[in-house]
Amino acid sequence: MTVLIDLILLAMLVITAFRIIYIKDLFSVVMLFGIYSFLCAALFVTLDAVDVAFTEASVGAGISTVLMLSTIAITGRKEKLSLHSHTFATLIVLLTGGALIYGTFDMPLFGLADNPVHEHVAPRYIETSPTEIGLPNMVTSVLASYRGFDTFGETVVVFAAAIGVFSLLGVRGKPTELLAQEQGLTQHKVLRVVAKISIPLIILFALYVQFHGDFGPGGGFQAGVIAAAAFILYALTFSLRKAVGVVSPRFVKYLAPVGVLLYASVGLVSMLNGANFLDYNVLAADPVDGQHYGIIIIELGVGITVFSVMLGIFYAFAGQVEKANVQ
Amino acid sequence: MFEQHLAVLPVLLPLIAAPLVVLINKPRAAWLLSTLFVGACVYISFGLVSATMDGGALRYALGGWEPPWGIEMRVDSANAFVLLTVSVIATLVLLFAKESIASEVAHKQLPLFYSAYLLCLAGLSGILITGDAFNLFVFLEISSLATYTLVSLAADRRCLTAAFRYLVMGTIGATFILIGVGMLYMKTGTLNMLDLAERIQAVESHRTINTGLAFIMVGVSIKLALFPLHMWLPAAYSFAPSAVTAFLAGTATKVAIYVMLRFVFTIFGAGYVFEQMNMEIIVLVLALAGIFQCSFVATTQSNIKTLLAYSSVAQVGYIILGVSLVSLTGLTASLLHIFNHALMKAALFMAVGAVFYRMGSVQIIAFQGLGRRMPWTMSAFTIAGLSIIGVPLTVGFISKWYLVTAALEQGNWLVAFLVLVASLFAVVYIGKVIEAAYFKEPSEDADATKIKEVPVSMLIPMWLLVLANIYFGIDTSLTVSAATAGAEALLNGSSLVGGVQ
Amino acid sequence: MSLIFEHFNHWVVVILMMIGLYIVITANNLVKKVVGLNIFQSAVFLMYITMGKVVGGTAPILAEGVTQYSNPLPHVLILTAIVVGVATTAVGLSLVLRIKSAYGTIEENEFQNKEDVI
Amino acid sequence: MSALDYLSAALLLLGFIFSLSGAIGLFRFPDFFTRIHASSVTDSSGAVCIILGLALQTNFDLVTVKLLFILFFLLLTGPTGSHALAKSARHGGLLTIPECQEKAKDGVS
Repeated sequence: MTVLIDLILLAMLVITAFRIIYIKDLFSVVMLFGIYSFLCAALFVTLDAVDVAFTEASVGAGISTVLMLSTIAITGRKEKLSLHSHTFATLIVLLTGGALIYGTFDMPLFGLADNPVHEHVAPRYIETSPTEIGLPNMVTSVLASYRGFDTFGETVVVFAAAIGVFSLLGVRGKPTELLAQEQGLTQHKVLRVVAKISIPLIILFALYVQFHGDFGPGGGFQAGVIAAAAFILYALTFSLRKAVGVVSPRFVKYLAPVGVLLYASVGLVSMLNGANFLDYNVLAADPVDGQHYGIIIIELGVGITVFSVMLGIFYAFAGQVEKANVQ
Repeated sequence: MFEQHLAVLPVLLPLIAAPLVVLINKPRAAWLLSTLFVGACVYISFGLVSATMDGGALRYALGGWEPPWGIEMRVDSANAFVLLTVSVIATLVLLFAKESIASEVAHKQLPLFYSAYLLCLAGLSGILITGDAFNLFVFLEISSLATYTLVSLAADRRCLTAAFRYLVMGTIGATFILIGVGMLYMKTGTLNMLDLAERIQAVESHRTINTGLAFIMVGVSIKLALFPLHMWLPAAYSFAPSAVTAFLAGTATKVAIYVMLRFVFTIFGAGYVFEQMNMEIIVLVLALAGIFQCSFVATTQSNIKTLLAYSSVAQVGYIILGVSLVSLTGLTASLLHIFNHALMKAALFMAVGAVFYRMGSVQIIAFQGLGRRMPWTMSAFTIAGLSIIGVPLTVGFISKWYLVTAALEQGNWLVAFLVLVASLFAVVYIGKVIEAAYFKEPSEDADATKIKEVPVSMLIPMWLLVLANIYFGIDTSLTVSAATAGAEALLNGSSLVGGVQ
Repeated sequence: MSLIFEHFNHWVVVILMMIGLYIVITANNLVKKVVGLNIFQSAVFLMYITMGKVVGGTAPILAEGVTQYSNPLPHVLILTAIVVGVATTAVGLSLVLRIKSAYGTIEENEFQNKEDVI
Repeated sequence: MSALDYLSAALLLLGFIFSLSGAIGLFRFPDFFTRIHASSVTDSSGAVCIILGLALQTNFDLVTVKLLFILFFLLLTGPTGSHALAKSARHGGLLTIPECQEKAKDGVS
């Protein structure tokens, strides 16, 4: 049964992706991309990757789509005729695809429990992480402890993106400097009422995801994106000016490095206690407790950075849209 | 305590400094803090080089989890040597950048610039010292994102399209590497490099591994700008701020070359890549084609930054040529040239940056008559240029000497001959600039009274590099022994498993 | 027949990758190029998650009465990779916005003419 | 199968029919307003049926509560979304089919 769902989802993915090649209307392209991301997320669920599905849904279908929409709001929604040599592209694609297909014939078959992937490193995570780390969600254990340095790198990547976007588009100024023009969907009474009801719920959900990530799917990254989404919704329905009044871009800019530093400081405390960087065992008398403290703090660091960076990037893009509208 | 963490500090220091710089948000303080941290990295790299000189390796398990379950940092004489190169160049460029960047980037953006610079350095160091294939991808992306930002900060609008092209190519390259690593992981179940190396030997059917190798090689080749995948590089180098170009030319492609060496020699094994797959022929041909094509294009350029950028692609060809000879001498020549080329290209780009600082242009017309007006800058350019050509008593000569020796060792007269012929192109394109600087009258519209020598803070790092060019061209004991140790470490990848300190 | 089913996921992943790559190469519009990059990357994510699946296993969250879990390691890697992807997208799109304001167009064939030949 | 199972199956089937008819309506109806009508009404009712059907399959524990939360959220956002969409279309100057015909007639006469 799951195989059938799998096949249908895969077929839909291919159709969606294939359609994107030929559509020249960028709005449709972006919408189809959002659908593509959601399909990916659904597929990840059927493949047991709930954490990944969660992230893909909030990032691919959420943040990426919003950013793309704000971009085409400025750049226009039509792609003009392409003049590129399609034979060249086809040649490259066929060559690369051929190499990949050649590689697949030797690949371990789908879903067998004795594939090499499941044998060498992974069993330790599955068997001993619940006792070593003390968390039921193995993904969180691996993410935050065994491969905590990767996650530190990931947080830094997000921070690097913020540096890039801020330096390219600028951090938005203070609210008083903003254009007086009242934006937002003032006409949409229903939308505003519903947004008012749901925004607190979304923030509450973000906090749940943040602190419940040790036990179920979720964690700092997803929570940060969801919390940012609540403020983005606020900005969209009640005007950017009001949102900027609640969380100012300057604050966001200074919050982003704080999360990275929080993460790093956990590692530095481990170092001071004589252990290696990011070794949480030494954070408390009992190693399992230490792991737990460490993971909660670093997840908080991730959450803070992701929240502030996503919101900051949105402000930067929305500021550009506003500027374009005035001109 | 300090000793214990030696292997992780080169990544950690810039990673911690980058957010601090944003928090401080004052250009001068940001510069000071960056310089302090990067300088500390140089000190640590020296420590790492001396600690690994005897052929051993330092390993550092992050989070206290022993590999392959956790991520490890792993420093041997090969990456310690490249790490030293990178951190030295980073420090000198940072000294140079203080004046140079302030004139090219808006004052408000300076803290962001320094932060991106530190992130880039952290990413590059991370790529060098990590012992985990996926962690390498993460650091690759940190450095790439920071690089796109750095390139796009220039005032010239063309830097934007250059950065975008770089972003598209770079992302495709990184994703190719991700595909390759995924295929290796699929067949072996591990991500740790040493562990991978061991377990790849045990894999019986090779198709997936072959495909993984192909994807990793193509992905890395994009990153290191191997001909014909180099098209992003000239644009990015030409339009980035001067200091950024000097930094990238000295470090980014070098680190990518190291990644290729690490994958080829440590993970796949030279025997597999070169004997079973016969990669050395493809690589040799591409390297030679790149040397000739790009050297030729360089001679036709009138924008000196573009000229030097094409020259960089050609020099990458020399390095890859050394690798394709698959011998100890060839590999030593490659590692030597990684170091030596970083010295000369950083010096050249700094000199061009200095010219841009005064003249506001890097077209060849702007160089006319500068020999008298900016004597220090132009003499620095001349010496570093001679080094590129490979004149004796400079480091360029040493690299070429080892490269030709390696080719002759294998009786490969043709390659040795071609290397020497290609040097003639360098004579042409460097000579063009020198001729303009010393033997032509300044163009009339240039206001002669305004042109004077650049501030001392820009000259010092430039001349330190130039002096290093001469010093290491005369006294080669230090660099050659470090490069030989590195080459040995790479060639005997398996023996290092036991050589852990 | 079984070969087709066992490798079906891999082949679809290859097709998706190639569609993404094709869009990146042929798209004239820079936003569409970014979309293509995203499709390409998502396909790679799918490849990793596919190899982590164990038929009959469940999500790697400890539960009573479950003995077979899917492999958590690819999930962790892809979580990181997704974040890297969105970071690249954000920087790429801001570059697109700046290109629009500097050149007045984001169609590749239009602005390349104005650019100095590199 | 218990009575609850039958009930759940019936609800799931009903939900399926609603969703399918919505999808067909999306394709068959002539203009934007009729299409959004088809998709939004059936979407909400289909979601209610499916989630209730699923809730009956659980052991009435935390999962049920979570499902009900999802239902609440869907009921909140789904209709609001369609409403906002339709309203924006109206503000943007999109006309219904009768209005179009009338306009065309005015134009002729």
